[in-house]
Amino acid sequence: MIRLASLLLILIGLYGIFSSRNVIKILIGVNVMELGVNIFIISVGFFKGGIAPILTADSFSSAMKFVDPLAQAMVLTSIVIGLGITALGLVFARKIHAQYDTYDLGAIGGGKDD
Amino acid sequence: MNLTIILAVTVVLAVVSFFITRLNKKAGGFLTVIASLFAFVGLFLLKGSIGGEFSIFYFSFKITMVGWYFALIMVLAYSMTSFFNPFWMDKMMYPGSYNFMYLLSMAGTIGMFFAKDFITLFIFWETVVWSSTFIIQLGKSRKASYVYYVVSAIGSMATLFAIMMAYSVSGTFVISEAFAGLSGGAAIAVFFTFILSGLAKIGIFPFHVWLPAAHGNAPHTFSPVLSGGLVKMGAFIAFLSVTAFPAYEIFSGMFKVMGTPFPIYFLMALGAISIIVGTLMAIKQEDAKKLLAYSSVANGGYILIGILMLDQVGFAGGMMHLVNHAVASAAAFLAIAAVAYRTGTTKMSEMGGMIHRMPVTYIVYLVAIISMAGIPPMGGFVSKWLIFQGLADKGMLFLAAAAFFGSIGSFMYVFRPLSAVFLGQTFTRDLKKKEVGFFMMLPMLILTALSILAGVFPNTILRVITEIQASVGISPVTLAENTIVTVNGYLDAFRVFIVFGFGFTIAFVIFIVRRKSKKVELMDTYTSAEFIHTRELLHYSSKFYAPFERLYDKAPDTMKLYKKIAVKIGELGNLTESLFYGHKPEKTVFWVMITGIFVVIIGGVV
Amino acid sequence: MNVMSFVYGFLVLLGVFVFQTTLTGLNRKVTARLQKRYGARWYQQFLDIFKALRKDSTSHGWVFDFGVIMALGGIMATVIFIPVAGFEAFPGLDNIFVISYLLAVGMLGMAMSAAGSGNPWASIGVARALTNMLAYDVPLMIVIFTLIFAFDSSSLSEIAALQQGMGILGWNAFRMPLGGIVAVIALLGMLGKKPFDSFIAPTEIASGPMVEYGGKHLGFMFILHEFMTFIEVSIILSLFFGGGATIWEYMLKYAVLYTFMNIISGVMPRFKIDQAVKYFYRVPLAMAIVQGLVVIFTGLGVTLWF
Amino acid sequence: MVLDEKDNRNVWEKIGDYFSANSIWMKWYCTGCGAIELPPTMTSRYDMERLGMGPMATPRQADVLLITGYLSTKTLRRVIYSYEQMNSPRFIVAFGSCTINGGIYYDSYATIGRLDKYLPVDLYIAGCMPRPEVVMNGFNELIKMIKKGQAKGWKHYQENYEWYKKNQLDSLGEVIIKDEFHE
Amino acid sequence: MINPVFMIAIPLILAFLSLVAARIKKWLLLSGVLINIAILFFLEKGETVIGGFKPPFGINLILDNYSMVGLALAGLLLLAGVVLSLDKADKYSTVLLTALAGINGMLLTGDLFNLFIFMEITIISAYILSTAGKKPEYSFNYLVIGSIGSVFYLAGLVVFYSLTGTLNMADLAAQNLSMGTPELLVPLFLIFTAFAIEAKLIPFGGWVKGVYGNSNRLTGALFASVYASTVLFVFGRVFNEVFALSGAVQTIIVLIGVVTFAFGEAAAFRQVKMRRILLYSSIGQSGLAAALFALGLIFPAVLLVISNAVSKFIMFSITGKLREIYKTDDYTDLKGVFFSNKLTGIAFSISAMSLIGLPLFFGFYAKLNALTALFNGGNWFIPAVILLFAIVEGAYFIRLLIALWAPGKEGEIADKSHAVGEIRIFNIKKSILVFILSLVILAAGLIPDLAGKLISSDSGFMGGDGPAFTMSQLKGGE
Repeated sequence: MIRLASLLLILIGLYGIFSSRNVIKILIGVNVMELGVNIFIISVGFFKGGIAPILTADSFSSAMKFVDPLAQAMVLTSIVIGLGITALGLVFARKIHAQYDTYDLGAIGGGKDD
Repeated sequence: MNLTIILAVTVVLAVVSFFITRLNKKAGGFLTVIASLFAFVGLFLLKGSIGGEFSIFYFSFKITMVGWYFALIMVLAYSMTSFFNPFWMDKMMYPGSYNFMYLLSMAGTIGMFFAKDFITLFIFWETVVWSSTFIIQLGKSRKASYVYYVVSAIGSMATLFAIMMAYSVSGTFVISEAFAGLSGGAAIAVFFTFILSGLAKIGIFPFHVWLPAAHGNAPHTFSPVLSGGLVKMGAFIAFLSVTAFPAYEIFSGMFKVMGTPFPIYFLMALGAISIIVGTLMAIKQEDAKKLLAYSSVANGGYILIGILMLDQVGFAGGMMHLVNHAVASAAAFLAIAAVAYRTGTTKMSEMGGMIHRMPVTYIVYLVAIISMAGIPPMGGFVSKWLIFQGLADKGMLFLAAAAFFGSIGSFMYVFRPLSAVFLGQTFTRDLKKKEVGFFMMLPMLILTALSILAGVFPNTILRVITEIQASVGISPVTLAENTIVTVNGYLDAFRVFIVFGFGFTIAFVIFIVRRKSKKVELMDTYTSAEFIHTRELLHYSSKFYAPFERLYDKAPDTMKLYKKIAVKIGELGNLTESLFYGHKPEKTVFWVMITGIFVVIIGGVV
Repeated sequence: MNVMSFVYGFLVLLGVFVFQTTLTGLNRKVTARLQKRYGARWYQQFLDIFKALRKDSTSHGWVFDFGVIMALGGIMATVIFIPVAGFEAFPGLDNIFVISYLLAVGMLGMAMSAAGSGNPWASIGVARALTNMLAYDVPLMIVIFTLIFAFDSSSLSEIAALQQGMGILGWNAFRMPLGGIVAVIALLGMLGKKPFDSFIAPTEIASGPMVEYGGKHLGFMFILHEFMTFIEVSIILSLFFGGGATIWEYMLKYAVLYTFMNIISGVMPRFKIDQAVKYFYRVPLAMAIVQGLVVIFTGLGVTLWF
Repeated sequence: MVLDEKDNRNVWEKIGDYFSANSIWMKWYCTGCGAIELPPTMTSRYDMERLGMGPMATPRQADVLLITGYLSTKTLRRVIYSYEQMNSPRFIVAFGSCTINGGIYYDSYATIGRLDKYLPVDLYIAGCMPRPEVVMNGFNELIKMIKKGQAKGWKHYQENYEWYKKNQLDSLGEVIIKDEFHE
Repeated sequence: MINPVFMIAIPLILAFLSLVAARIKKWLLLSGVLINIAILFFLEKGETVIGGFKPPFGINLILDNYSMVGLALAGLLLLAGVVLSLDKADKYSTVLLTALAGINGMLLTGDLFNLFIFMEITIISAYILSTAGKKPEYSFNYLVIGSIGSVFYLAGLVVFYSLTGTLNMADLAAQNLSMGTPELLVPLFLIFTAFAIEAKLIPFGGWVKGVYGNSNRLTGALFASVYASTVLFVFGRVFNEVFALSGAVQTIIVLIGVVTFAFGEAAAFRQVKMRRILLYSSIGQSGLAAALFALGLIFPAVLLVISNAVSKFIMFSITGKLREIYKTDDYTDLKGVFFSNKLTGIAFSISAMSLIGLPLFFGFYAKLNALTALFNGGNWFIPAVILLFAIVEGAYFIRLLIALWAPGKEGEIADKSHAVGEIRIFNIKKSILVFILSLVILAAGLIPDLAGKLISSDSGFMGGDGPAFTMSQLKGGE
């Protein structure tokens, strides 16, 4: 279920990028995709009834109930990278706006190579 | 003499000449003369070591009779033309690199003919191609150089494909063994792709487009090499494709036309077409060099037909035509170059009556065209005679018809520059022009002498060819002392020459005993009593064969085919650009999704 | 090859000149009779030639002279190679290709000299003559090629000899009728007779290549024309009409063939040069190819029909 | 211009004159109506080829320059030009009264009244127009003259070249060309 | 022996330093790339474990022959690029140093997730470098497409992780997953998409035109040489060592590579702007290299990547500089520009001819190896396509060279009076540097066997075949 949701999110994100020409909206689409994939990663590591993978005395016995810590680590990294990319994307969006006075990629019209 | 030394010296001198030219242009030009003459002499002395095998670096060489024969022709063209180099240095944009490329391409041709394996051959071949491409661009047209490269590339890429394909079967690149074990469809594919570079280089239809462009627009000092020399590289490939690739044996089970397997006959038919196309196009050219270029197309057809026959007579004719055409064509191009040196143009409508200013050049050109048109007593006659005999022997009617057409048509086109450039009225501009200097005259005279010698004593050359024929395992052409014997008759070129001399003497005696004629000025001609004072107006040179040209002026241009292909490739490029590239991510997303769906479907199917 | 060969060669030249010039003179009479005229004297052609040789001449530079000499020399050499009733001054050199290409030396010399005169009409005439040559030679050469293939020989005398002794039906003209017709039509073109004489159109281009010739140059041209006629008619005669077993038979056949050509020519109008090319590349070329294919693939005509 | 002079030709010249007399090739210079009489002379009724006569395309090939019709200052220049292109021995036959004295245009400023001031005329054929019979008769006379070596206008022209040239120049003036083809 | 981790650590440290000490960042950059080269040859071969966890649990760096070649190529070209365009590189010191760390990491790492991180570092640096083109919409486009790639990569990665429980390359390879199965097709495709986007394969590399087409002499050269070759190297490792391709998926990837080659060359054919010619040529070349990698022909592919990287570096540098001087890169406006810049011109020509695959240059050896290897594999269709489009490639490059060397009207001989300007493209030192780089191509082409040996130490990469073709085999005549 959660995997389907994540897949849906990825597809929504893709659709957002595909259908929108507004820079900000496209960025949102990218973010939605990232969200989707992050959820997907989590869903791989997670199973019902799993506990946090922290080594404590009472959890030692039920090691099998840990959720996968690696997936969470990956998600953390992925979120950070996603943040970086979003930030950079916003910078580019600002630049586009500064240069063309619009956020609409369609209005820029491709811009001739100099 | 050692081939290593020849190659090393020419390559080193090539580099040296590059730097010397930067110091002194003329000196660099003279260095090419020295280097190419050295190579010529060296190659001539190399005859003793035929059969030897050795390697330099990773290149492996084998000195064969046929390689020696080809290389000698090639270097002859190079060395004779090099005499013109010093006088053209000032007109070159890059004299240094011209000299460098000139010698480098010469070294390339030498190496190519002696290659033992196909990779060596190919490396030298391509070296010649690119170095000559960079020479041609210095001439009158950049486009010509481009066309030259593209057509050459079509050929050489196809040949590389064939070499590789043969290698995958036989596991070796050695020329004599590489084609072993081919059969069926692979054999046909290899045969046609392999010979493609030969066809492209000889200028066989539909690859002939580069000859008029490149010959006509190359620097005047390189056109003779192109026509007299580089074109013959293609003949070498054609030779290999019937000997090293034993086409007659491999295709022996195939459908045959007049005893010749169909693939070979097909190529011969292409040769015949190029004879016709070359002749017709040559007739209507307005530029002397382009005209000669088309004549090379036609003569290439003869060479191809001759070599592909691989029999006793026709093959000998084809091989001998190599020499004759090389000598004649180089001489003709040099003569035109000499005229261009004085007048600065090669357009036939802008010249006239140069015979009165440059008589020696005229004689050179005259002998050259007599040989080219195949009229006795010059060399071209003997080789064409042999080819005709070979064709008649096999009964190849249509090829023969094309050959006759080309032969008689050649009278028409070779006469045009003779009439337009050398005969007729001298233009006012050219009245004070002088003959070229002795240094430039020398190579032209040598080539003229060779042309005549080849016609009077053809057996000197034919003896070499008999050895080649023996080496590829066909019965050599029968030679008596001065006579060439074929099934259908024999030819004694020496006696023909003597009788011709006899007739000429009688005519001369009659002429000389009659009263001396009054010499009048050239403008004093019959003009229906009209006074014409403009020399240029009294010279008939442009649209010489207008009534005849009209009959085929709507014929399609082969160049259009290439242009069309180029346009198609460009359209594919346009499509690529517009489909996949842009500044919006949506295109990529779209394609990613399409591909993804496609992959999922594939996955479902699998 | 010895001295006698040259003497014979010279005699052949002399004989051919006398014979052909007389025949030309007679044919002028024939043409005149066609036009209901009395016509010139039979020896008028000699008078014309010698008068021309007698006169002063003008020269337009050395190539003008040299070309004339080269033309006559080449043509004379060709005449020497022509086998007359099996007789050859230089045996074994009567190869068709040698003869037809040596003929070209003469033509080239003439063309060169004419163009060397500096007169544009001469150049136009030469251009037409060469075009004409391209027109008639291809069909003719195909037929000749067929003959060589059929008889395995390219020797004129051998091919002529092969046709003899079988009566009139042994002639190639009858064994290969299409080829024979082509040969006769091509002969008209070779001789420059009407309808294929546009290259010497006198009023249009002032007699074309001959425009600047006067005096001995013109005389040379006349002699050359006689020799050339002899060569051309002889080739066709030997190849298609069996040559001649004796010299008399040869001369008789020759005279008949030549006169026949002349009579055809006498009632013909003139083709423009492009019309001539079109004509030759339609009818005779097709006929020649059909003939060639028949001979090569069926062998009909190599032997007698019956 | 039949003059009774001693015949001092050698034997070769006599033979040559015999050939010349029996093979007369003409260049017709036709400016007036005279040319109309020549086709009948050529064709089957009179057939000039019997005598070895015939028209030729260019002056280089011709022996006789046949001038039919009147000459003006404009055409005379052409005639002289043509005559000088002919090869010796060469003869001039003036044909019809226009050529001889200007005919009905005798009083025009532009008509040449006396041709032999400018060129050596060997034979005049009078008449307006001379009929073919007269033409044939005249040429018979010319043949006889040539045979006897009496038609030597060309020699006269050579010997008195300056005189002729002076007359020509006086009448026609030197040509200074000035048109689009010349400076 | 130096621990390979310094290859990543040193540039990163220097990158941080360059933020702090902005005044000397130029020198930091220079020293960074120099140290990178210097320690390259003293690196410890084999596996290096990071952080004490043994693989497959921890992250490890692998320095084998293959990554060594990649490191050397990227490092040297980066050094050359920085030296050649120090004025421009100055501004991007931090970015470049980070990129260096990322590139080294990509080439060294033995873990797929780690690879993801390094790839992101590298790509983000590329995003930033692409802004040098002053066309933010293209940078943005690149960023979005790149992010899609990252997302796909991550998604695909996770599927594999869930299936095998490991992300270590060696460990994954040891699992012997059957790549032909439909279940794996989709995740494999997701990973492939990520690489394909970076490797500019059609139809994924939609960002290339804008980014390469607006690059300057620094960024163009780096994109086309350093970045492109790194991605291809990693592509080769991932799709040979980690996922051994076979069956339908291999066919698809090879097909995509070949189509990219053909379409790219065709698109380059109709261009008149030099940067566009070069960019489409780059697309074509990387398509070919990808196809070869996918077929498992690593050695020829590596040769191709190297030859392409060096050539493209030279050509992009010169083109970028030409654009700076003449404000255009339309070669029809730059006719005869090499007349007064012979040394640079020769370097450009040698690079172009090597790319076409003309003999005497290194590209020929690469092409020959590729063809031989393909034919040995019984494949004749791809060689045919390669050779067919090599004609097209030759056509546009030769046309370009002719225009740049020989100006003049049609119908008149080439004349310097038609040449554009007499401005020197590079000053003498830089010309010599470029020239020497091109001489490397020439020298490697003249003694290809030695060059090949230098690259692969006589054996292939990652257990693959060595050279399919050597010149010395001619002499032996085997």
